[in-house]
Amino acid sequence: MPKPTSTPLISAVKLTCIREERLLFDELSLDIHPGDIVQVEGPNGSGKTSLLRILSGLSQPYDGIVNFKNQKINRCREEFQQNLLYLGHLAGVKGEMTAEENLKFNLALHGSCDNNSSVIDSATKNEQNTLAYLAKVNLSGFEDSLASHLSAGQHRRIALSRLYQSNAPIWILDEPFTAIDKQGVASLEALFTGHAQRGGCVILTTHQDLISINPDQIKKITLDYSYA
Amino acid sequence: MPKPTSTPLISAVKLTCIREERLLFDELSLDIHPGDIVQVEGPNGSGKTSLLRILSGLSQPYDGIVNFKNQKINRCREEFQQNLLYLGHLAGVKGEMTAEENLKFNLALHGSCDNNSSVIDSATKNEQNTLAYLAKVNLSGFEDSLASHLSAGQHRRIALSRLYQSNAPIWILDEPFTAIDKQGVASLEALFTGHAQRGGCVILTTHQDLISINPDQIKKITLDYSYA
Amino acid sequence: MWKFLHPYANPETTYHFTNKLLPWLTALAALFLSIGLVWALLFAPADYQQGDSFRIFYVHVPAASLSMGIYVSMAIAALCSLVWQLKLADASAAAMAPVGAAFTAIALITGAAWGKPMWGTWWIWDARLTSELILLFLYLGVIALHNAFEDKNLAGKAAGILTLVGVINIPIIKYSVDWWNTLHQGSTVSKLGKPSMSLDMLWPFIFCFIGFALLAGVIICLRFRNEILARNSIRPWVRQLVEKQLA
Amino acid sequence: MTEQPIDKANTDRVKQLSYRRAFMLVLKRDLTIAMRHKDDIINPLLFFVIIITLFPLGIGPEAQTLSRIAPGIIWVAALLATLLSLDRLFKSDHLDGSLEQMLLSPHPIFVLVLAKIFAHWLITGLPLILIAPLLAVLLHLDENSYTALLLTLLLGTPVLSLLGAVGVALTVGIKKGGVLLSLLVLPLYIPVLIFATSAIDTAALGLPYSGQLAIIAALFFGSLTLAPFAVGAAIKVSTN
Amino acid sequence: MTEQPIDKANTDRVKQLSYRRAFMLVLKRDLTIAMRHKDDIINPLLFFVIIITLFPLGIGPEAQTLSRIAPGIIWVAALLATLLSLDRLFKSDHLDGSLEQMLLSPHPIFVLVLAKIFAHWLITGLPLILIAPLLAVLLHLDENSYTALLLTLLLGTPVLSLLGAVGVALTVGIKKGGVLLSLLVLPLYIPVLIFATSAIDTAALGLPYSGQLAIIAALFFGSLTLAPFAVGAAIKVSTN
Ligand code: HEM
Ligand SMILES: Nc1ncnc2c1ncn2[C@@H]1O[C@H](COP(=O)(O)OP(=O)(O)OP(=O)(O)O)[C@@H](O)[C@H]1O
Ligand SMILES: Nc1ncnc2c1ncn2[C@@H]1O[C@H](COP(=O)(O)OP(=O)(O)OP(=O)(O)O)[C@@H](O)[C@H]1O
Ligand SMILES: [Mg+2]
Ligand SMILES: [Mg+2]
Repeated sequence: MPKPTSTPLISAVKLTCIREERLLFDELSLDIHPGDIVQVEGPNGSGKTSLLRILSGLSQPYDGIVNFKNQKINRCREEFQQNLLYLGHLAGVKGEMTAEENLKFNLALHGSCDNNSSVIDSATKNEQNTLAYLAKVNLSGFEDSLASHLSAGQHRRIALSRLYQSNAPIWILDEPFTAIDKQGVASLEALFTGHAQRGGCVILTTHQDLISINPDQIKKITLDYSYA
Repeated sequence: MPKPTSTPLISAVKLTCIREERLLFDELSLDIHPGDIVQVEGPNGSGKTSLLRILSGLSQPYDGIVNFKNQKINRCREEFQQNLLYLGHLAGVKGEMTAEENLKFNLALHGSCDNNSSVIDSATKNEQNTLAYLAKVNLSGFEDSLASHLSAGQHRRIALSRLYQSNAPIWILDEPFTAIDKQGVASLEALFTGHAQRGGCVILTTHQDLISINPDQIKKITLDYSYA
Repeated sequence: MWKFLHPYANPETTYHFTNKLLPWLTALAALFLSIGLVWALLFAPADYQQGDSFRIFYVHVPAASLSMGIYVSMAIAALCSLVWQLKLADASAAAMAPVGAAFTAIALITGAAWGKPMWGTWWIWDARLTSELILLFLYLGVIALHNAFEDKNLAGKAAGILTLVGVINIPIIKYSVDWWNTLHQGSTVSKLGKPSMSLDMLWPFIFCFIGFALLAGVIICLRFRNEILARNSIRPWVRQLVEKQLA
Repeated sequence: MTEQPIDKANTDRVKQLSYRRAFMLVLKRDLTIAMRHKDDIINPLLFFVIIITLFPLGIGPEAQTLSRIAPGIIWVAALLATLLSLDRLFKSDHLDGSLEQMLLSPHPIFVLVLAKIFAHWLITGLPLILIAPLLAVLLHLDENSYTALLLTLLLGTPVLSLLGAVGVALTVGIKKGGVLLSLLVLPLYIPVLIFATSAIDTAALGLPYSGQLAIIAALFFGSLTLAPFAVGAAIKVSTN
Repeated sequence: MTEQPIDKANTDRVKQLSYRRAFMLVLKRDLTIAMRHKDDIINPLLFFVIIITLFPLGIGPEAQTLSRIAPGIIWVAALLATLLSLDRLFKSDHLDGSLEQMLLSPHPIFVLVLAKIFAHWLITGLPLILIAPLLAVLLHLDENSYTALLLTLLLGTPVLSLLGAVGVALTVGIKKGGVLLSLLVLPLYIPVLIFATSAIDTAALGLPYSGQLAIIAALFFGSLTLAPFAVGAAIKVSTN
């Protein structure tokens, strides 16, 4: 149930991004409210990744401001990061650890908590949950495989499994479907819809069309910097 | 004009692949003729990459033989490699070199030759060609950018530009569309059709559907090892 | 209290300010240096022990002091840029590094040249000499880091962090002669109130010193302007400036 | 359902995950990875041993010369062994995106960084200290100097890890930062080297060396408090 | 249109692309990359300089001791500088898939590998030789030894690059092979070290050192003929 009049979760004010003397976008402003699914579109090199990294605070824009609930993200970094889940081109999965260890670390690093919002403290419960999340991304049976011994898609699935437990309202996902098979894509899309319904927002880039999400629900931002 | 009765370019005889005690495929035999477009399908972790690496001679199968024109590839490695173009999950593009330098090196390493099959010797002509190939993958204007300063898709485009000049009949491509925008995917598909018509063969994996290629023309190999 | 600095946080204002400053600075530097060097090299008395080779002193000591002084200024600039996000402070630190490295090299070379007649060897592993050499390495590291990043803003921040971490070497260089018994001269010039040097040697030295400091200022100022332009090449005012130059 | 329940949960959770837990979490992870590759522990050690054995080969076997230069060699070797193991600290985390994720985690980056540095010291510094006495025998180190050697190593190797971390953090975003790293880090290591070897030499003469030791301790506490912040800032720059 | 024209073209082309051209191609590429990062050339050099300055700091300033151990220090430093620059050889090519592509190219791998090794020597070995005399002055090396130092470096550093390449090729597939590499390579370097320093020491006494020089030359030619093949084989294993 998106509420257009609510405070925007993220708003960008007059963002300008310059890379190697190429102006990627100029004075880009946008408001992202709870319930939004925003797809950033544009051809290769149009600045989608750059925009997403700026929104998540990983890079600084050449000019402009990013706000989290009307506050500059530089001012409330900690709070912002508690509310943010960013997955980039790189998966952030360690090849030397098993799938399960990777997931466990990720959950703990970003603070894991189950759905009825009580904090999990008991290790055993945590364990069960980890396995459940791995099952959700179809990695049951691979818990104890080193991540470097997994296929390209399985490797990314470890990172994606964080989506299934996350309570952060803001999801920023840079090409989350890379190397994921069709069935995987479908369940991710379902997940996004659910997240939006629960009052979160999803900002993503992808070169594939979103199939099972209602097109009316998707806000598109097109970066039309045309190369050459 | 595929000729089903010609000698197969690549044939695999009873390939078996075992990874970490999981049987990925067993006694897989296939013949790939000039004019074939073969799509290897299967969910994440089903062994597509493993199969492609075995076919290209980069890994050894647990059991079975790969033939190039009815000769074991281990026996005629040099000739086989002259006829092969393999692009894997990794792009093989050096971040420290510019797009143009990368392409030039790739062309020269694999022996560049223009379409009327006369060897190019003059450096100037080579130069022009390089720019032309970069233009084909929409990288004009980025010739002098370091590859590490390109976007994910542009980075892969450098590797893919080799397809536009290659005379190798066998193309083995592992998820060539990763990070490529829609327009790029369309022109790659056109390229595959053209290559097949000129008597080459394409073996590829992708989780997206091939849109503009006639479905009758695509041979599908499905690896159905289902996980867990 | 810092309000008066505010306009200079704007690159354009600062650029025009350096424009006005440069001619004065250059003139002063030329004046002091010519007086100081002529006095020092031609008229000041030769040392009773060391003879004319003592005249290296007038170059060596200013260079050595400036090598440290510039580093400290660089560190202060780095601190400002890291704490208050002053992009201009970054630019000034970037402008200073090579100049500081040059003075360090001069101090080393003149020191070595002086060492041959005085100590009979070009180089000894004396504490002060060594720490001056380390200072050179630090400068080179900062410069290398500046060059390693393509993005000038990032380069500035990275180099700034390194500069601050390296500050620890400065007291070591400064006080090494006091802490260790070394061959190198202890404080002669700066003993407060009562310099252990005759006045007809001290005065030319002071002129040389100020002259070299101003020279450093001029070079840094020139480099600073270039840094500002390079970092703002997209801004309209830089474009206009270039067009004016071309026209 | 609005965003309320989600927010509430977040703030609760974070209060519970104290600094200490974040620290232990990262420490455990890094140690697990090191254990997985046992080489990570054995190799710096063997490298240390090999360098030390190279010198008698290059210089000749006379006991007197060797014992004269033993403190210098051991310390230079410790320094180089640490240097070579430094890129383990952040490089691979940067390449696979984990570093980015740590930056985005709700924990202050200096805690995570401190845990990584501590893990690094446990993996490389500690084993060096344990094997040093043996190598000292091989180099005929003066008998009075053993305590001094151990004490300087105990206080000095953490400094090497801490300062080294600053260097790695600065160069981690740069392709082939490997040798640039040495250029940045070695000048920072030199004070440790000078005071440590001077302490050992002084001990060999039977004189008190608490002055040098105090300086190394000062370096240790100074870098312990400052380095994590410098590293945090440097990582933010490198992943920009 | 069948596959015929394509095939024909391939065989023609390959005949023309002789070994020499493949060699020059790879050489030029590697030098371009090094030039792009001028650091690649400057840094091993600075590293060499820094190591050499570390020793007087660790050991003390006495000219006599220093001149006694100068050959050993210079050679150990050359060895370590080479070692640290080794991972440039194949690591990044492996990580980004270039190595795979080289294996799949129609040229014999040993030619490509030889070109890479030669480029590595030009980038790291040669500058060391050029700066060595200066450092020898700093260490008060005996004046008789300068020629011997230069000759041993000239013959010895290529051996370091060649043998080092074997080590890198073997470890390139292993994550964090850095320190393992040193383990594999340093023992191979020891003969060079021993004969080189012995040659310089002998020269300092004014005696002829052609015997040691001949041995180093033999090591050079031996590794020049064998190493490229070993490296080729090792790379095939590593990329499997
Ligand atoms: C490469 C060799 C040398 C280096 C790196 C070096 C370095 C330095 C440094 C860093 C200073 C400190 C400047 C200051 O405190 O502001 C200095 C001062 C000085 N040096 Fe040298 N020096 C070298 C050789 C020499 C030699 C051979 C002599 C003469 C025997 C000499 C005489 C002096 C004197 C008289 C001072 C002024 C001391 C004072 O008043 O504080 N130096 N040098
Ligand atoms: N280096 C390796 N060592 C051991 N096992 C591996 C290795 N690489 C892959 N595997 C295993 O082999 C199986 C198949 O992997 P492969 O990469 O061939 O899958 P894929 O079909 O290409 O999947 P994707 O669509 O995700 O790319 C996986 O289950 C994986 O666990
Ligand atoms: N590290 C960098 N340094 C300099 N320029 C860069 C860097 N990364 C990207 N760029 C430039 O910024 C532009 C936008 O890159 P970005 O990665 O944001 O594109 P993208 O829209 O994500 O493309 P893709 O669909 O290929 O992922 C590109 O033209 C690229 O050349
Ligand atoms: Mg992108
Ligand atoms: Mg795959």
